[in-house]
Amino acid sequence: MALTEQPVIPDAPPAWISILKMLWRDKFAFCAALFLLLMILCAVFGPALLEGVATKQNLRGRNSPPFDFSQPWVMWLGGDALGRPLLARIIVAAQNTLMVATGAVICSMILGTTLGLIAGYSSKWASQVIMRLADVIMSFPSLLLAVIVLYMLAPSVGNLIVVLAITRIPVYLRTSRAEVLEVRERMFVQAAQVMGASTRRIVFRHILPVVFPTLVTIATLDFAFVMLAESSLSFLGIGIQPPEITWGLMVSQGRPYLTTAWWLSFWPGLAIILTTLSLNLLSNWMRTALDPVQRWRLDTPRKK
Amino acid sequence: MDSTRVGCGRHGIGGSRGAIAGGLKWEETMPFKIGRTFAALLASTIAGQAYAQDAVTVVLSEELENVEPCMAAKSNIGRVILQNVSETLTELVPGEGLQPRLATAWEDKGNGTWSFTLRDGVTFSDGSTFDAADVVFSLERNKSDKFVCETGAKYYGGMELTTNIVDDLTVEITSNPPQPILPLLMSTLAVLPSEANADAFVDQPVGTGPYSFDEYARGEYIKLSARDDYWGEAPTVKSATYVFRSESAVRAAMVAAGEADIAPNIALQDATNPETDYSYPNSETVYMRLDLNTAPLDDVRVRQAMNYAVDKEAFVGTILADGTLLATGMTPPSTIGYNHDLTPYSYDLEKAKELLAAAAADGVPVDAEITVIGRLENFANVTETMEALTSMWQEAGLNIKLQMVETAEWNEYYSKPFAESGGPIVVEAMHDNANGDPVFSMFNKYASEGVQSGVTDTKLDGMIAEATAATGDERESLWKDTFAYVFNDLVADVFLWHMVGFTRVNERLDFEPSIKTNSELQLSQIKFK
Amino acid sequence: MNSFLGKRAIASAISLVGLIILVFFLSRLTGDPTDLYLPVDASLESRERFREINGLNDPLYVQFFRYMGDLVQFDFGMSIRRAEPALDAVLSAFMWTLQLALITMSLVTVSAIVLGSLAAFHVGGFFDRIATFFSLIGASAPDFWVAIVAIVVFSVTLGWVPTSGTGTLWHWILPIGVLFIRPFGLIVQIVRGSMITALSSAYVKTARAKGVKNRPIIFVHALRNAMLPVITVIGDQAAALLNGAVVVETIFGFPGVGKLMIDSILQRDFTVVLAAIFVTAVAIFVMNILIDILYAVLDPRIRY
Amino acid sequence: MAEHLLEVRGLTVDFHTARGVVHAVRDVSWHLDRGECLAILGESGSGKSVSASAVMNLIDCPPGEIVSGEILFGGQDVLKMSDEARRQLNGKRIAMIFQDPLSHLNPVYTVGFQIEEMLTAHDTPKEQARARCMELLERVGIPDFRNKIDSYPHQFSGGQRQRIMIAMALALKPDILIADEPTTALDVTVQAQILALLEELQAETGMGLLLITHDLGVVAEVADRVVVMNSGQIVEAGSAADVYRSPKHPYTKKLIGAVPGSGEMAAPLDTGIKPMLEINRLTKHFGAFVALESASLTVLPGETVAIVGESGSGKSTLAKTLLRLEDATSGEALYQGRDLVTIDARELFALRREIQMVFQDPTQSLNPRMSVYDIVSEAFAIHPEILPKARWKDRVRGLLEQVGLEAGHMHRYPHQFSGGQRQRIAIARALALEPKLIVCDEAVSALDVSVQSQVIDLLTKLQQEMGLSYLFIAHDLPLVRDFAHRVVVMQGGRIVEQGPVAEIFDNPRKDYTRNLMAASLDPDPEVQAERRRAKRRMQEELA
Repeated sequence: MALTEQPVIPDAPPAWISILKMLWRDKFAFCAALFLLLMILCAVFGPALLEGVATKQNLRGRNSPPFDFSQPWVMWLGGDALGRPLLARIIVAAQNTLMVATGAVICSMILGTTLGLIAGYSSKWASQVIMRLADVIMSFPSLLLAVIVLYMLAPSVGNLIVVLAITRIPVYLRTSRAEVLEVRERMFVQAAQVMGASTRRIVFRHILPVVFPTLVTIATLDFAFVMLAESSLSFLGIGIQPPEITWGLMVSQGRPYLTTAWWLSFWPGLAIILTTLSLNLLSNWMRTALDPVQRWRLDTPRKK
Repeated sequence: MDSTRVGCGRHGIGGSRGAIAGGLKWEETMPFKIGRTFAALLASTIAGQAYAQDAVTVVLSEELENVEPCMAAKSNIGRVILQNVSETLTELVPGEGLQPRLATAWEDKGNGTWSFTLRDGVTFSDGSTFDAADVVFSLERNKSDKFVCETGAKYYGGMELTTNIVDDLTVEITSNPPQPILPLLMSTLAVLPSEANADAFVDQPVGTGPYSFDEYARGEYIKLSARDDYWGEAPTVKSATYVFRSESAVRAAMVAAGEADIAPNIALQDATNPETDYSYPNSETVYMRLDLNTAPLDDVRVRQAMNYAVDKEAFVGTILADGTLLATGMTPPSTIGYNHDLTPYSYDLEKAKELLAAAAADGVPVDAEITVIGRLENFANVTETMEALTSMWQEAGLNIKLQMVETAEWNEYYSKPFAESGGPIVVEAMHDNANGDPVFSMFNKYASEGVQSGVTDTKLDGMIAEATAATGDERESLWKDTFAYVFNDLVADVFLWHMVGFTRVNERLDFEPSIKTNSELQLSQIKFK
Repeated sequence: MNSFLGKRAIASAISLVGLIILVFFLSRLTGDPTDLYLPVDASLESRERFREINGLNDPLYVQFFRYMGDLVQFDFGMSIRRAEPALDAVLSAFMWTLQLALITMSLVTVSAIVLGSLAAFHVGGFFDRIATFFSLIGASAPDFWVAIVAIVVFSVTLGWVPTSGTGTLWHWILPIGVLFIRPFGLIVQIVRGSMITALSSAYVKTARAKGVKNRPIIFVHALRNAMLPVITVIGDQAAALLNGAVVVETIFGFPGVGKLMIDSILQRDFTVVLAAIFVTAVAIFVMNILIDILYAVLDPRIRY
Repeated sequence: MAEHLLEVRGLTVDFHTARGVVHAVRDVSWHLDRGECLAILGESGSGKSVSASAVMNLIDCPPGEIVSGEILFGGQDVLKMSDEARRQLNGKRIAMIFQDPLSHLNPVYTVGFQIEEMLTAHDTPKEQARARCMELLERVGIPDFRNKIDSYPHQFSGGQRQRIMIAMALALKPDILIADEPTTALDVTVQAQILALLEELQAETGMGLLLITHDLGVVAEVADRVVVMNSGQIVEAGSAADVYRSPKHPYTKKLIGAVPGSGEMAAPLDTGIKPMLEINRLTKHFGAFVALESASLTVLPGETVAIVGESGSGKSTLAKTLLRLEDATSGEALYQGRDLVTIDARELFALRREIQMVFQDPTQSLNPRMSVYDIVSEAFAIHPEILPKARWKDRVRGLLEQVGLEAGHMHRYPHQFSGGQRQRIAIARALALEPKLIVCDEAVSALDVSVQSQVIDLLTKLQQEMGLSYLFIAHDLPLVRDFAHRVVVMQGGRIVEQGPVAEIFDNPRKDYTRNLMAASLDPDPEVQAERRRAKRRMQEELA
């Protein structure tokens, strides 16, 4: 009854349960999440368990075809050009691959968001400097950056993260700045100002939490992008170098054999595709789940 | 026009643009039904390109940075220019030795002076006549200080050449110190007309060869066409187009699809069709250069162990092509002085371990980290090769770290002054000597002063100097001794393989690639079936 | 409007100068080109002479001021590798890339908008799921891998199109097709998201109350409103193409600026690298300004 | 039984929401005849718009679903028609206008295009459409319509935009016009004009008018019959006068009782007290635009000063300048002797405790990502001298109880509360700082009538308990009449008149104030009818 005011809506179940429920509603996203979980497990435990197997070469048994189930299970996806088991290598490579992508995404997100918040909520002058910086980074070819960093330092996972992180900064910078410009005009920010809240408090307590979901959505997409960028660098020969392995490097190394031994680049390629696809699906789901206007699509059983 | 044989006629990048352009004809010959309307739409804009019977297309792995004849010692430039556009005085023919080309005869006058008799009635493609002045001009131009010429640097460094024009068709060349293989060196000198720009690279080379240089559309193609007024036999191939694709799979596919006729340098795994794919020793030798001045590589037992630990046989027929030879020296077997008595180190892991243990017992730091520098894209499968080698050495108990680097960085390690790294360094390298004489290799690789030498050994310096100055059988036996000394006594390197190259040739051509295909590709030798 | 353009031009010029300075010094950190140009056997004297001829012996700041002095007169210097003016080399390559990018982005824009709009209109339906899934797969695959598979399938096996190169329009099909996939997948998603918002807006409700047919509701009422975020992404993707169709250009032997750039970077042909970055950066800045103008054209509320 | 123009029978619509299925309307029946005006009256969430949306085929499926019922138009059940057939009805036979015309007009097309589209979508040739569009714009009273036809919606004022919506809706002379809250968010004077226009046009065309509103005044002004809805059900129906005079259902009774403007007016406070706030010639310019010009007023301790005026009159600018959300161009605002306009940041920070603000829309003024506890206790985090951290929880609990919320709900988030409850949270937040003066910027405007009165009661109670002063910014005159001690009337950035509430309401001296009074609607249909007769007489006399 409106006159007595509507009763308070009951407490929602704990956040993680409702998230799981929403995830279950979107079967694509659910499978994607499962797959990603599996990949994370591979990344965490793979190298410790399979490092030795994955580097054991057998030149005379190179390029052995997949689906030969008489072999040990690590050979079920076939062997690579040095006769090393592909399945084991994919599992081991998950660590580097995910580490590069996660590292790059997190670094660029933190740096870009910080710069974006400053640009959006400080003097015009600082904002101009930061935006020009973003322009410069954006038009700075990532290839050159890769060559510079990898020439001066070694082509290690850490340095690759640096290269990829720098190139992705502008994405977060521009997004967070645009969002800040919008959010800072909202009334709850004014309300905080009226209470005497400091700039730092307003930025970190009021603006950042509102901007954050958008950034996380972008980060998910970017994760996929960074993985592909990493593989492109490997293709051009300026990415990570053996004996380190990533999926991108495996695809790149298997590429000469596409016509004769397709499995060399197919399986790691599939791993990349499935992972990025999962991330994209999850990001789509998140966009819906985080949007109060669209969320009902995940809350209710589908009618048709 | 012959579209049936090649299968896919309309894509041909054959030299002459077909006279019958226009949509109707094009649509009729279109063998596949991919949307007639689309075809009709495109038809008006596509110039009908068709195979000309006497035109060939060659697909190269890298673009030419320039088309300067004096840079023709670089294999990618030489393959297009040498003996097609620009000719040399002499020519080294595989299996036949040094043959006349622009010079018909040569004679040693003693004291380092050689007299060359030039061919009469030769004209350049710009119409001017070839004479002794052109030879002198070309030689002088190579030493210009306005630009740096590869030929000059590669073959004439360290000696002074003076010339004397006897008459229009006779020229004397004197070298100081005397150079017994001067006629062989002349097989690398591309002759330009004396009217050419003496101070800068030419972008429209003019030569005496059977083809004139028509056009270089950067990034797209180079076109050559046969000259009517060539002094020699008129070639069968009337025109040639060179295109550039960096992917071996694409190059192979182009020949398979009929878009190209010759694809030199395809990778082992792309050479799947015995009908079209020719393998041949390509004069490249792969070796690991050891740094003899840094522990533990300064101990001969460690170097021997590194040799014993590598199962070289295992690579052949797997990562590397069948027919790849195990190497015992820096130059391919066709070179004079090649020492056939040397046998490659066998694969003996136990022996390697023993040698290391013995060295360790004497206080050699065998467990120091050794950095192996590999050069990316050096040859097909180089990365796999390096990975495999690394793990073999690791198995022997050496502490090896592999680092694959791009060419610019690799150079820092390979050529003096060597990059400071603190630790022992092993550099993977591939050396090409198709010129038949070890002199082109030995000084730089082994003399104390050599730019890529990891060795400082006075005895070896003396042997190299002696062999360089000798002639005939003496030269051959001196080189033989030198090879043996490097291989057995010094164990200066880990010699790996003399490589095999693959070239895919369209079945319509009557052409067999040879050891020289790597650095030159004479269109006039190509015939049609 | 004019003052806006002026401000943007000045900001772009500042970024450009910053970019040139940064690239100039950073690229010199990647080593000396001498060894790359001279044969491995070249003597120390000839190396010295090469450095002398190309001005590599001067202190870096002298080289820099000399370069900037020339640049003011629009002289980008000579390419060491190609023995021609660096700007000529870049411009001819850039024209190829520009055409490639223009054609690809036009196709992407039209098809992604149609598909994304229809998916948004049938949101949650079968068509939407299929369109989303496949566009995401497209956006998830490493492009060099797709390129080689495409050559193997469409050129070698089926013989429909030429493998690579330039010449006829047929030669453009594969490179464009491969370049098409990733931006298409991404933009379909953006269009879809943006259109879902637009289609649930109040003015679309008005249009439905007016009895406007579905097609004009989607493509007249909702689309124009949904275009702003889409244009931003299209701009980003076009910039990415201008800057880095490297992989596709390399595989298909397409003489574009991306391939020129990577070759020049690996060959340390600094003048060409700088000229290439200059030209692409100018192109990107011009495009960004055009996009801002397009905003104003599409949305009359935006005035500068 | 005679056939009605439009009849809704037993309509039930379910909505699928985040928290399960909600019955938006249950078993709703009403009818509309030619030439009459039916009003559907209800508060937010009552489901008053749902049946109209069902008529127009505007219910998205999902989330909405028509479970049962029929909608008869000209004897035919439209729910059984094809989509195409229903599309042809829309606009041509049944047209609709909405609240908030700015968002309901497509921002990127000219109004001309949008009006013409109504015609072309129903097969009128383009040339004729343009001419008819001109006619319509002229008819609804758009000045300079020949040029304005190619302007965009944002280039018009709110009232003009609603006129454009009306022009569009009437383009094809429909049989029925559905007006969904057509005058909400418009100034009272503009509201009167729009309602008059609707009445005129109805008389002209003889169409049936279905008016959906929450405003009893609007019902009194235009409706012949009224249907009262609550929680998705019709609780009462009848002629407008009967329902107002003798409401049967308790809900209707409460609704009518909650309408402000009939209570006793407050007596002015003793003027001998020293004012706590003294504003002198406060001025704010935005470039060339004069938002506030030379405003002077005082506030006594424990006093409620209302600032009224139409949109753009500068009342919000006054509040923002006072709270230093905007910097004043000139003038002073002395709070207990200290000038708020010029004090430095440190002093301002201290003064923040004394002057607080409650904003118009609690949905926007509460950070959606903070819990109620976080929102309220933030005051202590910013001003740690108020309270040690250990006692925050107790204090938040106390504050929530003080504003009539359950203390146990402090860990919930704003979206879990209703609009009125959210405004209570905002008030609790303001109280946390223990202020002396609270600026209420349209603090109850967005709330339903019944909720409005509760919040006002709360504010009154707090004033009595704590001796608070209010600067109460509002556009709703009856509300002000019941609540304020003194009233300040603003127009175009200037104060035109101020004085004790009784003086202003009983004896306005300025035309502007009088017009404002005249335009505000009385909930009693008979009073409104009388006023209209009086107005007509005046016009006749003038003519």
